[in-house]
Amino acid sequence: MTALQQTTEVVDPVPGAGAPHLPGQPELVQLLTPEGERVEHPDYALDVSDDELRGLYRDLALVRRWDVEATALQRQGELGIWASLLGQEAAQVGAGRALAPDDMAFPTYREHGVAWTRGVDPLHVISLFRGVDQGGWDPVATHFNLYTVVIGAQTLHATGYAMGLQRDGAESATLAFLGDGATSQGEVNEAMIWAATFAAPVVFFCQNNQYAISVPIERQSRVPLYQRAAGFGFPGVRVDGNDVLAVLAVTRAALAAAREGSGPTFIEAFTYRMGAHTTSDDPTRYRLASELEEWKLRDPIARLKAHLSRAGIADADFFASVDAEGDELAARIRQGTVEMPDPAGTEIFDHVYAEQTPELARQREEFVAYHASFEGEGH
Amino acid sequence: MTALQQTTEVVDPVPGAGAPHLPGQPELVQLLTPEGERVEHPDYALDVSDDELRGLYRDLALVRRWDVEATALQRQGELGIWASLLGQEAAQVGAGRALAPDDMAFPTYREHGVAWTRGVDPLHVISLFRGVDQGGWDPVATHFNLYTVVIGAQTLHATGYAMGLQRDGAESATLAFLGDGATSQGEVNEAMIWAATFAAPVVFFCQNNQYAISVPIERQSRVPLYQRAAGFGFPGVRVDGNDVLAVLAVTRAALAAAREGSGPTFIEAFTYRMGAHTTSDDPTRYRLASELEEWKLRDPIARLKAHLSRAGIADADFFASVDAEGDELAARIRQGTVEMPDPAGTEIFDHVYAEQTPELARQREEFVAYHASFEGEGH
Amino acid sequence: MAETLTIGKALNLGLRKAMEDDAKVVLMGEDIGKLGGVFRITDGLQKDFGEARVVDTPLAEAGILGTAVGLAMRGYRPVCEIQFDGFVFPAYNQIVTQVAKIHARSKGRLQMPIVIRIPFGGGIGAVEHHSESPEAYFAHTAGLKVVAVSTPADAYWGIQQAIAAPDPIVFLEPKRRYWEKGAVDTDTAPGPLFGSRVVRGGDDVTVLAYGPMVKTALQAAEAAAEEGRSLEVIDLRTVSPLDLDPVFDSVRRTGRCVVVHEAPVTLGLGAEIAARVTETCFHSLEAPVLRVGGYDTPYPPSKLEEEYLPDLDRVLDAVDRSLGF
Amino acid sequence: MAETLTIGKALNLGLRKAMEDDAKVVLMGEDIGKLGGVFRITDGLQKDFGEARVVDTPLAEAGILGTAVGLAMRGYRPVCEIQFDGFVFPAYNQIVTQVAKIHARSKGRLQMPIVIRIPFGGGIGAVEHHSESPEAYFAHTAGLKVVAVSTPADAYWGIQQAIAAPDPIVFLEPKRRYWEKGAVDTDTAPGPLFGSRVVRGGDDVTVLAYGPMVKTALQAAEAAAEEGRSLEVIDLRTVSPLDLDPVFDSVRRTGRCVVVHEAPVTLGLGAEIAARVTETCFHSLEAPVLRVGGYDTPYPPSKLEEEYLPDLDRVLDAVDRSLGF
Ligand SMILES: Cc1ncc(C[n+]2csc(CCOP(=O)(O)OP(=O)(O)O)c2C)c(N)n1
Ligand SMILES: Cc1ncc(C[n+]2csc(CCOP(=O)(O)OP(=O)(O)O)c2C)c(N)n1
Ligand SMILES: [Mg+2]
Ligand SMILES: [Mg+2]
Repeated sequence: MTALQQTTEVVDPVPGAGAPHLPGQPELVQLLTPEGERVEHPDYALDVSDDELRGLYRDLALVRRWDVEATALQRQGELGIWASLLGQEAAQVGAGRALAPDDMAFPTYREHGVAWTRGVDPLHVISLFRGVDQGGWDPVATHFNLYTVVIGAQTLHATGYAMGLQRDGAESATLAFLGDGATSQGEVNEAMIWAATFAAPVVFFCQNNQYAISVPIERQSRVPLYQRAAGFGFPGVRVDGNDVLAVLAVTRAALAAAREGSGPTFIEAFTYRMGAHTTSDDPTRYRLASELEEWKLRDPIARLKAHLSRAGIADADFFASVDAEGDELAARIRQGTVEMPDPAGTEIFDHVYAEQTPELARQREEFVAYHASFEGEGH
Repeated sequence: MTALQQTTEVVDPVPGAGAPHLPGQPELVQLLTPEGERVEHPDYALDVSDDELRGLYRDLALVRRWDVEATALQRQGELGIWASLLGQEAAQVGAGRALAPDDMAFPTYREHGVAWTRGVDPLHVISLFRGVDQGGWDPVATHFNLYTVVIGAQTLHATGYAMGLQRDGAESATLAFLGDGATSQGEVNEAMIWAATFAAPVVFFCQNNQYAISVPIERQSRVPLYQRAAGFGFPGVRVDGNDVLAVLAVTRAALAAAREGSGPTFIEAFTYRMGAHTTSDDPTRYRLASELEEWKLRDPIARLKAHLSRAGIADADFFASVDAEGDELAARIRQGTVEMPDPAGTEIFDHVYAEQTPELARQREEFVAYHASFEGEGH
Repeated sequence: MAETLTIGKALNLGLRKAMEDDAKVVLMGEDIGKLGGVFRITDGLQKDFGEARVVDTPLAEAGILGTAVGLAMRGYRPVCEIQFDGFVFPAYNQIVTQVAKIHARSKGRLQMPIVIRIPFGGGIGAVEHHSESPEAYFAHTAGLKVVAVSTPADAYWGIQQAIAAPDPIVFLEPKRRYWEKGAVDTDTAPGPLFGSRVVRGGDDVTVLAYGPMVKTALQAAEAAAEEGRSLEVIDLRTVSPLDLDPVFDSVRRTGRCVVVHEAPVTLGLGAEIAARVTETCFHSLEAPVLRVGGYDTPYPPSKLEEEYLPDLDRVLDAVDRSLGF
Repeated sequence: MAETLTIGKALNLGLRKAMEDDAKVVLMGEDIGKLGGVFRITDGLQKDFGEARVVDTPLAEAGILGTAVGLAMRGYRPVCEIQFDGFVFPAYNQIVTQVAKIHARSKGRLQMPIVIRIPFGGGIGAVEHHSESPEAYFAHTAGLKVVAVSTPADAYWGIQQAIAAPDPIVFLEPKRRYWEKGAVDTDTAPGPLFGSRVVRGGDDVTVLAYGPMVKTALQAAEAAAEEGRSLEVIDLRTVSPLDLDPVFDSVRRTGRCVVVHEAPVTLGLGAEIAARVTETCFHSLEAPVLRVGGYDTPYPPSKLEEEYLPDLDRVLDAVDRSLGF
């Protein structure tokens, strides 16, 4: 079964009762049950308008639509690879929507949902996976850093940027994304140590999607990940990562604390990677179908949909309009992808340095001359 | 004031009342007060004979004597540098004496006291600081690894060795030494993650001597270091590092737990570097004399001496005999140092590989021929 | 026995053989267990040898190499898989300051029989950090040895030879050639691990390559032959130590030499080889040693990798320039 | 104004000037605050500029470089001190995969004006890891620039030029020459950062060096002169990019070239220079470019460093060999 097929199954059904709660997790912050029921949490009140709720639904649905389209494009040979966020939409949209405009986000390679909330054009993300560039968006204008593929490296960048915010007296914070696997990297732990030492306004947002490619979370930690933070001297909290409201509330609170000078927070968004690690991966080698089935019942989009329907916040027309918007988005992504021009060969040389070196200028010239020598030869 | 002068002041006085306890540290394990009074701890009973107590005193005194002599040798130009353990004798001897013969210790560059307990010849440590070799002892025979100068790297070696012990079904453990500064290194945190994940029989023994060269502990952690371990899912304990009995008891317990398969423990031995970081350092630039004065009152050797005297376990003859032994040791170290032959130049080439490469063999030949060409020239 | 195997499968079988032969061999890496590695090189090994010998590690390369050091001290022979070339750098400190130096530090009392397997090089259409050629970093590091295989037979035998060797070895696997097939004689090794090999005789220009570029060099030789030019192709096989005696012999005959690798030219292996060949064959050279390699830039996005990577045409271009001197 | 300064003091004053000129300059490193660094290069700066601009960091080199990246993204100009050459490797991943690549990754939208100060080289009688010459690792890394100063004037001006430059620069300080004095004109820079310089004219052999070896090369030239041999000495000053035009000019005249550095010869800078000089000056060369460097071994214990390090005699020996061709 492809990720694409899984998706269609997952989005639609309104989850019944019987959707299992996450076992034995009293510490898990939840504001929306898997059945779509709104619950309160003593520490995390969330004031959210109906408009905002519909907006969150729209985000989730469009991001998934984008993801499905990208997976399809990869299957058809238009992308080299795609890292699907299937199942993690709520964690990403919740976190992204918690950001203030001047906050700066530092994604991994899977935060398409956060990119969406920062106004990054999906085609600028697609271009990376198509091999056209390393990400086509402007990280300064969007306040959304380029993707970082080396696991964990960006957590230090987020911490350093936060130290810059402190020096500027800016009332902003940074949001560093990382995976469960990333928590084992030395650099990630250093980032937490630095953040604690300097009380830097950075929030570490860890999507624990239960796997680092094939390796289950148990191999990275024998205690819940959110507990790591206490060892470094700052708060850690575990939130239901498939509950967009809880994620929004918890991330907002952590960012607010950071901006106020209370230092870092570690958020563990407990979620599940419903698709493969990337389109190159084959999850049947390392996990049981039953596990996926169980998690489908906690689907983040179905959950919000159920809530909106039951609470009368959105009706069939609304859902249909979002679907239609999704189709348009998908069409735009598809067309934009297949029409995306290849980069010029000279791009190889043009951005290595801010001040070009004579040697590289020479190599560029040779390159141009060499390729010109083939012209008319049918090469 | 040189480290040497400090020493003589510190060893002798029997600490009176008024020696300040460490402030606000209910969690600190102590079996001997700074005044030399034996106290009990609910979790750490220690069964120790009078013979053993005298033996520990002898260890502490001789190790300090060695250290003082090495500092003097450095001042006289016989050593390139010396990293003094002044003030940390109890932490090191207590930890070293907790090891079983087959346990393996992984020191930093300051664990001369542990080296002593492993039967390493002081001259084999001295040779490193003289620039003759990188440590002259046999790490396999002594079960004491060579010094590791790159901060923290050895903690991973200790963890890997412990994983080897597991595979061998050996009932042994490893003891990884590290400093307070080292806790900030990514590799050290990785070592703790690996140890936790694999329940490896390794004990992390951190001598928190309050400084990483000039940088105070507050820059490395805003909470007590022993709390770090809980974040990784294993126990952490803070012990009075100037109390050799407490260190012995706590380390023994942790090693026993490791051997029994309970996995790692992190021990923070709370102590103080009474000398300079090394003979190249000038601590007056970064810390107040008053701080040192306060810590002198917690001197680890004076403390045990007071206990032995008051409890009638050792008399003046005993102390005199240890002093005499110390003088002999110092004389042997001095003579051995000044008479230590320089290494042969060809040593440069002879141990790079187990299987020599043709290129390096060629370089060696050239080297020999080149130096031979000067012979008789007075070079 | 002669079998036809891909390089990937030959590595898999070679690892299996090494594990059967020596119970101290332990494989470590990310996703090497149930998944069998992202390239399936360790496929089936955890199932047959268990989790203690095929270890899915935490996601931490320094941890992989650092614990391998400890295991080696305890008498094990760790074989570490780095998932992609670009992810070896978190382990760099352990490799350069520990793995490479412990034998010398201990005056030979501690051996470090560690193999660091790295699928290296480009050409697979991957994203950033998945296509690099870091061999020069390791070849410049005393205490390490570095080999690069180019055929299934060398893969099968080379991995076994590397595991059996007493020194730490960076074992480079040409990832874009994993699926290429060739004959493997499983009874007899094709030669020692640290030896280069003339893989095609010729008289006009000596072309040197290793790993994925050997095939490219052979293709160039084929094409050149059609134009009446005779290239001698040498598969270096060992990157450190270099085995240049066959190269010197060849260059003394041809008077011309071209070195090909994917790594950036500046301070790539071609630099060292050019320096040594020139020093040794100075009076035989009719042209300077020319280098064909990656440009001095980060590895580009995959749509540009064909332009970046040396190919048949760029090798022939260098051959022309050499002959033009 | 002309002053006589040590290299160490010149660096200290240069840093101070840079901090005065640009409030975005932030120094980061271990023990650089109250202690002023183990070599006192940052002496007094924390006192005058405060803890926010002279940051005593946690003991974590990856952290230093990784947070520097973030600070640079926020518009700061971090100047990172690595305490000793041998301790740069924990930061290697950040340097090679991030610092060096972010400008290209972002197509120039993100600049990385980071200076990585490293006291490098041997000769101070230190223990392991305190005497290394890691420059080739960085010079092989596209996206970085690498300079090595050899005089107080270059130290004073070079550090300011490096801080003002938009690209990441590994700034190598010849630690054993920190205490050597020279004249510094604090009004006029002695030249651009990325330029080599003929420091002694000569006709017989061209000798190239950088950092601590410049003095050694000059001593050799002095000694050679007494025997009637005229060496031209060029201080390369910039290791990446190399500025070889003056070298080519010189070698075309002398026909002979010797490169000197402390780093191991194999894949050291000498390899690249030999390759380029040979390629460019092939028909002028009367001898192969010869290299004098450290042996291909770990840096030895200090009692052996005199034997390990290139000195006047080894340079002269290479000059003799060059002239013997
Ligand atoms: C330093 C490094 N090592 C290895 C890899 C290869 N790799 C890519 S993704 C991945 C797993 C990441 O797991 P996790 O942090 O949980 O994030 P997720 O993919 O689940 O979102 C690995 C090992 C890498 N990108 N970087
Ligand atoms: C990776 C690395 N960085 C820097 C250094 C330089 N250095 C040597 S000792 C030291 C401080 C170590 O402090 P700590 O871990 O507390 O141990 P202590 O010296 O106090 O025993 C530093 C920074 C080093 N040896 N290794
Ligand atoms: Mg994950
Ligand atoms: Mg300390």
